[in-house]
Amino acid sequence: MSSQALSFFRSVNKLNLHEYQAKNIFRQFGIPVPHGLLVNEPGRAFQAARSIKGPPWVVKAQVHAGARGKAGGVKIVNDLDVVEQAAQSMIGQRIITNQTGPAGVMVNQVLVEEGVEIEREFYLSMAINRRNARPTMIFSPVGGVEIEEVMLEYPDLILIERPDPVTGWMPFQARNLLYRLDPLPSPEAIDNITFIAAQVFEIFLRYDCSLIEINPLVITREGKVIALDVKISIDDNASFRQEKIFQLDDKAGKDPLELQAEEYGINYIHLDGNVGVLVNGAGLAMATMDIIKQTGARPANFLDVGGGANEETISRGFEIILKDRHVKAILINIFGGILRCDELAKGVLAALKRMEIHVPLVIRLQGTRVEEGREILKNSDLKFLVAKDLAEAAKLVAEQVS
Amino acid sequence: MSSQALSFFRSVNKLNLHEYQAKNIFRQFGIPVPHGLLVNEPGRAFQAARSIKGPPWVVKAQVHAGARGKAGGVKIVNDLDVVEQAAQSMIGQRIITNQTGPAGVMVNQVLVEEGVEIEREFYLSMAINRRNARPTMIFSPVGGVEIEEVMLEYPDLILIERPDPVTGWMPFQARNLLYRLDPLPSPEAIDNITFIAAQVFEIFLRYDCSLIEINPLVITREGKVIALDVKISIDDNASFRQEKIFQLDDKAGKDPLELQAEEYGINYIHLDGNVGVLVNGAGLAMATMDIIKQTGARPANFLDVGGGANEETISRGFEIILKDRHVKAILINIFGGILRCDELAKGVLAALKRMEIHVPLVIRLQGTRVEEGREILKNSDLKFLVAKDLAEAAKLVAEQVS
Amino acid sequence: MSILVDENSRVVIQGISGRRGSFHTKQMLGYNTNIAAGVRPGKGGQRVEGVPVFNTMVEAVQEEGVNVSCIFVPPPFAADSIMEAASAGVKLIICITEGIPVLDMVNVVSFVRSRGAILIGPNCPGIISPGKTMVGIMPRRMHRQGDIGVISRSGTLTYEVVYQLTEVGLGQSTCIGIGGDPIIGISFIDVLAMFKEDNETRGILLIGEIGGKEEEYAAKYIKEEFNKPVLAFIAGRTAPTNKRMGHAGAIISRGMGKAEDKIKTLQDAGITVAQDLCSIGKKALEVMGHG
Amino acid sequence: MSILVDENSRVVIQGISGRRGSFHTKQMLGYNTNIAAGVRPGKGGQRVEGVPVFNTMVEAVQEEGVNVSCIFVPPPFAADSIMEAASAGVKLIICITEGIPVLDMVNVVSFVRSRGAILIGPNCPGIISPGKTMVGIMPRRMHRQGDIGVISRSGTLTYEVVYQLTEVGLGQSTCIGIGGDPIIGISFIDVLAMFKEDNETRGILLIGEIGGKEEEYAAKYIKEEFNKPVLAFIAGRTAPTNKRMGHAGAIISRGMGKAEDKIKTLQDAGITVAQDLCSIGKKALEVMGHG
Repeated sequence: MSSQALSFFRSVNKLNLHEYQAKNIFRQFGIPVPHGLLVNEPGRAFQAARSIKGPPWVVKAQVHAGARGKAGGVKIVNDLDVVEQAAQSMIGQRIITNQTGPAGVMVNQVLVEEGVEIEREFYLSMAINRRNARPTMIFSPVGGVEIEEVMLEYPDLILIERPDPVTGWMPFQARNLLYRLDPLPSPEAIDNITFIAAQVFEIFLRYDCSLIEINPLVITREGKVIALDVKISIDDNASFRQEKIFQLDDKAGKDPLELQAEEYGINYIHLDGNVGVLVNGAGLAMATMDIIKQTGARPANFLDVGGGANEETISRGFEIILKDRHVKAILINIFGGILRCDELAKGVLAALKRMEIHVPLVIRLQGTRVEEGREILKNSDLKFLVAKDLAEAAKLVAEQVS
Repeated sequence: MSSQALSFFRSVNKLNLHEYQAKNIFRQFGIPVPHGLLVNEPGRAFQAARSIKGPPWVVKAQVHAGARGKAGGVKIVNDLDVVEQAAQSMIGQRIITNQTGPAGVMVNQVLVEEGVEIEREFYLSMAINRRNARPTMIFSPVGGVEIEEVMLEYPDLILIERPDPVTGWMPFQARNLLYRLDPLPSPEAIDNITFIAAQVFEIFLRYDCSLIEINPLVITREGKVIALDVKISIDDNASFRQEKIFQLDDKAGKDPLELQAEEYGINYIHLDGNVGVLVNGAGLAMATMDIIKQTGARPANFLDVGGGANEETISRGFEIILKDRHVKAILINIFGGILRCDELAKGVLAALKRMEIHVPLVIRLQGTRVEEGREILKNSDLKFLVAKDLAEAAKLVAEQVS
Repeated sequence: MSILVDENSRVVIQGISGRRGSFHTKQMLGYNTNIAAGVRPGKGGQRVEGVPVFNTMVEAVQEEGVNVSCIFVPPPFAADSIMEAASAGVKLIICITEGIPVLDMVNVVSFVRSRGAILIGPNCPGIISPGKTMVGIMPRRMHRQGDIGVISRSGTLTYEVVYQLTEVGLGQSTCIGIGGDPIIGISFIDVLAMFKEDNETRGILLIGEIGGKEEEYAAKYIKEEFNKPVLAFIAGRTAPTNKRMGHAGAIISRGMGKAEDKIKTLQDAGITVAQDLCSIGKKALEVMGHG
Repeated sequence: MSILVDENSRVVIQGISGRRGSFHTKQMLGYNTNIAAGVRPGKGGQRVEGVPVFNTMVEAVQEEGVNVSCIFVPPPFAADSIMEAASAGVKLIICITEGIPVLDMVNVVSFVRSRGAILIGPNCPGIISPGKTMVGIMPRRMHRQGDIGVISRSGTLTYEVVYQLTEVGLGQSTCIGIGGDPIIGISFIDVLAMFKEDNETRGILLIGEIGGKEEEYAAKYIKEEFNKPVLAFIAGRTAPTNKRMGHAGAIISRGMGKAEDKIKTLQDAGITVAQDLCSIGKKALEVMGHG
């Protein structure tokens, strides 16, 4: 056990569950969470609240956005008649936080929960430590605030225990975390949190989680231990063996272009720039975005057509980029490796013939059989600019949008 | 992977499941076993067989006795009308094998199963290797015979794989076992056995097994893989967390005196000798039995009243020993350690006062406060012989029964 | 000298507030064992038999610098306690508890080794270096300081043997019960190797029983690498097959683990095996001499 | 010299009969890589591109003495294949497969280490020692034998860099893609330590990207223990937070793993960081000299 800051908190690729979904899983594993009901129409919020202990009630927007509380996504209501109004203020609205991007995310559902009188708040999470290649439990006596702030300001209040690779999480590890609290919670509370820590590890393994976070984990005035807010992220790579949980994936809150790309199996991320980017390879795609930025333009997306790029994937990449009406020019940057430039050039041409491209297009080819590839491009009657190298490509595309 | 003989096959203390119980667990874990029905009256065997594919049918006595086949405990029946007769020949009868002791074990139930046409037979088991402190899978291309014989005569045909402590059983380990077969089974059969091996490991962990044995594991004429005979033993020490499976414990086949002792929480094993033995400590109890044998008498039991022996446990020990009508004399051998001899002497006297002991009794005390203990015994008006040391105790008790 | 424990052992009792824990704490204190701390989650700050109690092993190590642990925690929690001790940096762990599930011990043995700690037991009477310290549940009065090492899988049977040793004037350097379970932390060979290096141990009494192959491994080791006189005794020549004789590890299974096989292997390795427990003290005198 | 692989590497391809496996086997054979065997359960006895196929790694090791494995097995079975290779005694395992679950890799990394093997990847382009051998999916024609070592978390980005290196006349000793996943077998530091000992490597190109702290650890190591010139490049200065940029490991999460932080840490350690990918070849020439 040691207290380290900042070096362990790596999320990996992930499916984010909604709070209510995460809490359902917690219930199945016997971890107490507040009573609550999911509501997707403001008109049903009153009924929901009436069947739940209160006042107060808490209305919580079910969106993937950290710090939603500060953006109006969490409301505490003391009057039954105001519950609907609180739900109304969220459902159908966009919530914008520092984690959502400027467009924010649409709220389609709210969770109406019993309010809980909090005596003490803790933080408890499990994530993968990249460097140690091991799951790691983080516990802090400071709960209810963003853990990054605690890490920066009170690194001594970040306590760590790692389950042993052979034996997994052991109860003594929870005791090591909990018996450092001052004052000590009641024996029952310690037992309950010990149980919760063990169950968090079980859920982590069972569902291929990349993150489980309880913040805050509270002891109520009555002495009960409750997971008040819960986040669960699932490792995308495990989708082949976690089919059931991936059915929980809520498409509604996602960017429509990214959803489309997901369907096509293309790595696409929507950004707020004006130059569309189509690249083979993730590292090169990032580097290409960086180059565009350096020229004074802004990348409109990340798009990796992958190592096996062909006419089909390139067409689909174009299709998605072109649906973004902020795109004023497109840069294709292809480095021919195993996949040769001549093949790629043919793929690009075939794709262009099928599509109507209404913005300037700059193509840069390099690598295996680049001469043959350029020849093929040159001989086509389609309109685009061919750059001789990366620097020229960047310059050309910047000119198109300036 | 290596082939070793004789050094790994240690069972530990255990609850033995009946074949039909073990097969039910296999079914739950997706391992194919023959269709079968449990019958406890011969009259129901016909009905059972009629609802199962056949001929042939197999009628199998559900008793804990290795080599029951040789003792008439397994019958293959080709005629539906003979099934009842086969069941009749078992139910209510005692089966005596080299593993049951001379009294044999009573058959209360038989399993009526579909007969299977066997193409190939294998052996597959998982047990704890004491020396490595790890579960170990044993596989042999020779199935359907006693594995001890294979170990002695064809040690090269015993293949071993041990699951890694961190990762558990991996599919490649099953491939390492199976791709050494000559001729190779079909790809489907290999896949099926690979699956079965993984499930055996799962069951082993899930139910705190000390042994899972499939013998034989067969490939049928139609190419199906089936666990034809299955043994499962459960670690007694895990009973506190395996309550459900311990409810399967079939008391009916057990020695009534041992059952009584089990209820009292006394370690008692019924033997066929004439000198009852009551000792504190298992090692000393075994050594005391050995001494009795050396004097020419025969121990009637193993009985360890334990480190915390008191009047209560000593009384109950007497009670059980005296129920064995072959007992012609009793030797009490108590070594006072933490528990002092004077306390033990008082306990023995109190117990004797409550019981009617109709056979000669020899008491040997040694250890802490032995003088005080002997004094207490001497001053009582009860009838028994006090030996001054182990040698005299053995001599005295032998005289009583010669 | 002695092995594993001596006057410098600072002992912590895990499960100190239980019935057995507190009773044996008192016994050990009576032997002048240096019991520096006890651990029982939730009882931190209390005292048992005058010994300060902590909530965790980490605290006991930090506050009292304990370096030997003795465990009386019930079976469902014992594996956790052993790992807690190893994890807190204790390098010698003596687990008295009987009845720990075998699969727990599979994990424990791997865990303890990875932490560089030594585990004695479980299901053992502990260890005594007469005149110096006793960690476990051994009776206090029958041992006598001397130069015979005793290793055993058993409890009262060992007391019987030690009693006879003391009677014939053979004192003991260290007596260790390695435990009656099928999976235990320290083996006959491990202990023999330590006795080999211990200048004050002149000869060994090895007390085995049916089940497993520990005695056979020991026989090979003694023949090939051990240089001090050894007297062995094996209990269970009359034990039936397939029956657990009290100890979880004492079972003849599939024809293996029989007393006669062990005795023969030991004798084939040139080791004297006492046939008669009644006179094992005298036999030891024959094998070891008066010293 | 070169690190990890050379003319003596006897390579086995796990998953040789799959589409990617057989294609890249052909490519590697075209580079004169010594591909001694392939493995695909159920296809033992067949040949792929002339290479004999075995059912298990044990057989491939026994029959062909392979010492390097290259894995093209799909994600659900890849962890099993890596462990099979390590278990069969192969000491260098290069896993090309992308998409292995992180919890599988947690087990794999522990397993591989316990067997004393080195794992490169997963989700990596492999390794090439130009002129000697290539194990992976790197394009054949752009590399040139020389004395610059290249370490990267990326694929095509590395090809771009290598292309420019070759263009300016800087050949390569060994180029390694360590993989774009959050949990990988071999780290920047591991590879740097090998390059440090390699006499024929004069300088290093280190190509990082957003996510994790690999580059920060490398910066510390280079500052404290590395004695050859290093040019670094970090991709992803324009990457948004909380979005996975293609590679599973390329994600800025909770404000950590940003390109600017990595660049600053590298620069603070005295390492030159190329700002402009377009002219990274020339920059390398500046940092390394013509050699």
